[in-house]
Amino acid sequence: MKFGIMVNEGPYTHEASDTAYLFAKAALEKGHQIHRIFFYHDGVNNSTKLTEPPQDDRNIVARWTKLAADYKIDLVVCVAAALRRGIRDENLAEGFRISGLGQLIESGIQADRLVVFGD
Amino acid sequence: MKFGIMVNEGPYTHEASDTAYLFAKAALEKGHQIHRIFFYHDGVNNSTKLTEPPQDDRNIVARWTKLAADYKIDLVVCVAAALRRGIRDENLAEGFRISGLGQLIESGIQADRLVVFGD
Amino acid sequence: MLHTVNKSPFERNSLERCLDYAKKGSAILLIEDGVYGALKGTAVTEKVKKAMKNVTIYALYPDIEARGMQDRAIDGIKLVDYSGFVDLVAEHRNVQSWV
Amino acid sequence: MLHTVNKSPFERNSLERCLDYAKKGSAILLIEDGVYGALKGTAVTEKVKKAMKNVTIYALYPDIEARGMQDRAIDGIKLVDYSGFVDLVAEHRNVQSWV
Amino acid sequence: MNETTGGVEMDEEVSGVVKKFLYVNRKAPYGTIYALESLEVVLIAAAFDQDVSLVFMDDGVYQLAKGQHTKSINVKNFSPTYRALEGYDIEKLYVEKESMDARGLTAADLIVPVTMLSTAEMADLMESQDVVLSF
Amino acid sequence: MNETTGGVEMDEEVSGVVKKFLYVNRKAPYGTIYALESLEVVLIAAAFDQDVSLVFMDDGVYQLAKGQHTKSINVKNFSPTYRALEGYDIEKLYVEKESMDARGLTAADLIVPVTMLSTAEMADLMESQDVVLSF
Repeated sequence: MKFGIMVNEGPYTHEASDTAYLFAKAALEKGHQIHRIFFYHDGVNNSTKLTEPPQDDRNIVARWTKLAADYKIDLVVCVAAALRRGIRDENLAEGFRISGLGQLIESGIQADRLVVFGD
Repeated sequence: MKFGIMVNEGPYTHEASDTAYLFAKAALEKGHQIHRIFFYHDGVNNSTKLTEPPQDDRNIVARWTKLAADYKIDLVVCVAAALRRGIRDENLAEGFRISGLGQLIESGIQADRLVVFGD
Repeated sequence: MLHTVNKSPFERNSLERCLDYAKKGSAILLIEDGVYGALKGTAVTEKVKKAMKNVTIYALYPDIEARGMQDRAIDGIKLVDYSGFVDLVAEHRNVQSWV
Repeated sequence: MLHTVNKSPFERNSLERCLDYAKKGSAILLIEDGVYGALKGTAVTEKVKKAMKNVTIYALYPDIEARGMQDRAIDGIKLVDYSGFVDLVAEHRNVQSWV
Repeated sequence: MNETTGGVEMDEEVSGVVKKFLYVNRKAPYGTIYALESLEVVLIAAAFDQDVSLVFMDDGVYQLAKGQHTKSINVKNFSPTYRALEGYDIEKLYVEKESMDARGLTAADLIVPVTMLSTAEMADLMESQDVVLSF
Repeated sequence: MNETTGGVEMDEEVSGVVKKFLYVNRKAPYGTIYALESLEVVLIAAAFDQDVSLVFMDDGVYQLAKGQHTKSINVKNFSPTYRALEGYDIEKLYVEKESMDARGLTAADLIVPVTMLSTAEMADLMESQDVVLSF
C-alpha cells in the first residue's frame, strides 16, 4: 500500500515528528511504500541542517535524511510555511526539497492513505 | 518598574510572541524598563534571520531586532534550546545573543516582575 | 496575584484550573484565545460569572476585537489594552501564566 | 474509519469529541499523550469503557510504556506497536487525526 | 514553480482522479496559525478539481465570525478570504450545530453562508471521505 | 561559558538576593518537550541559591510516574533526574492531590517523595511566591 504522511509540528517540541518517523519506518519495513512526507506548519523545522541535539538524544533531522536515502523517500517542505519560519535552501538538510502545497494535495490523490501527525 | 519577559513559542505559529512584543512595547512606552527578554523552547525560533514572511504580514524577527536597537533591550536565546532547533550564530538575527539558562534565573532575580508568554 | 489565561475554555482545561486557583481578591486577565472565556451566552458563561463574585476578571480588548467578539463581553468584565495589561502586572506582586 | 487521538483527555477536548464522532464499528487509536485515555481508574475511564461497546479502542504500547503506564490499560483495549498502527491505517478506508 | 497548483505539474495521473477531500477546522483564528495555513491549503486544493468539503467545528467555528478587526494585534485579518472561496468553486462549507450552540452563535453571526449539520450528520460526512486533513 | 550557572557570572548583585521561585509543571512528559526543558531550567536554578519550589499538577503529575521505559519511542528517559534533585538541594516538590485522584495515582506510584497538597493549599503556595515560571 502507498502512504502519504503529513508532519505538522517541529522536532523535539512535539512528539508528532517522532511518531511520524516511527510510523514511516514501520510501514517501509513491512514492505509498504511512502509516496511522500510533507512538512507543514512548524513541521518545516524538521528540515534544518543547523540542528545539534545533545549527544545522548536522537538526531531527528539526520534521521529523516537517512530514511530518505535508504528508501528513496520524497521529503517535501512547504515553501510558504518554510519562508515564514526561516527555512531556506541554505539551511536545508540533505534529502529534503522545498516546494508548494500542491505536493500535499497530489499526495492525497496518489497515495492510498494520507496520515496527519500534528499537535 | 523593571520587567523580565520569557517567550516560549515560535513566531507566527502561536500568538505568544506577538503578545510578548506588544506587551514589551507598551511597557517601554509607559516608561518602564525591560531587564531582558529570554527566548526558550520554540521561542528560540523568534531569532532566525532567515525568516521571510509574506509582504502583507508583520516581520516578527525584524520587529524584535528593532525593539532591541531602539530601547537597548537584551534579547537572549537559550543555547541548549537553540542548538536542538537549529539556531546558531550563523543564522541569528541582529540584536539577539545566545547564552545559558542562568540568564533567565538572573532575570527572575533582578527584574521586579517576570512574565511568561507561552502556548 | 495576577493570573493570565490564553487558551479557549472549550479546548483546554486552563481557565477551569485557573478559576480553581484564583483566590478571593486576585485578578484574572484573559488574553489571546483565552478571551473566548469572557463572552456572554456560551457554555462557560455561568461558571465565569460565578467566579466574578470573588475575583476581578479582565480581558484584552485587542484580542476580543481581532476575533469579532466586540459586542459579546460579559457585563462586569473589564476590558484593557496592552497598556492596561502592563498596569495589571505592575500592580500585582506576581503573575501565573496558565500556559 | 480510523480515528487517532494524541492528546491527554484531562487537558484537551479531543478524545471527547472523537468519541462523539466515532460511529459504531469504527476504530480509535490512542497515541502519544492520548494514551492517558486508555487507563483504568481515572476520571475518564467510565466514558471510555462505555464507548468500547460500540467502537474498538487501540493504544500504542510504546507510548504507554514510555509513560510508565504498562500495568494500567483498561481490559479490552488492544495494545499495538508501530507495525500494528500501520496495519490499522491500511485496514481502514480513511483516517481522522484529532489534532 | 506553478503558483496555482503549488509546485505540481498537472498530468493525467493527477487530473484523472477525483477524491473526496475533507478539511477539518477545529482551531480558533489568531491564537495559533492553523486556521490561516489551513485556508492556504484549501486555496491550492481548488486547482486540483477534487471534491472538496470544509468542516468547521469546536473553536473552528470562530474562524467564520463576522466583525474581525485585527489592527490592534497587528496581524492580517484573513476572514474575508472565506468569502472568496465561492469564486474558487469551493462551496461545501459545513458547520457543526452543537459547536455553535455551545458558543452562543447562530448562522447570522457568520460571514459566509454555511450548511449547519448535527454531530451525527457530521460523523456521516466524515466517514464518507477519502482524505481527511485536520487542522 | 560557565556551565553550572548557565552563562551568568555570579556577582554580589545576583548572589545577595533570595527570591521565592515556583516552577509549575502541568504537562505530561514525552508528548511535548516542556517537562524536560523545565527540568533543565531547575537544574541551573539550583546554582543560584534561591528558594526553589516545584509544583506538579494536572498532567504534570505524570512526569513523576514510576516505570518509564522510553526505548521503543527512542527518546531519553529523563525521569531519573527527578531523583537527583535532592543532590542539588532542591527538596520542595509539591503534588496536587486532586490531580492525582483524577488519574488514579497515589504517592506510591511516584519515583520521588513529594508533599501532597490540596488545590486550596497549592493556591496559597502559589500566592506566596515572587517568581512563577509555568511550563
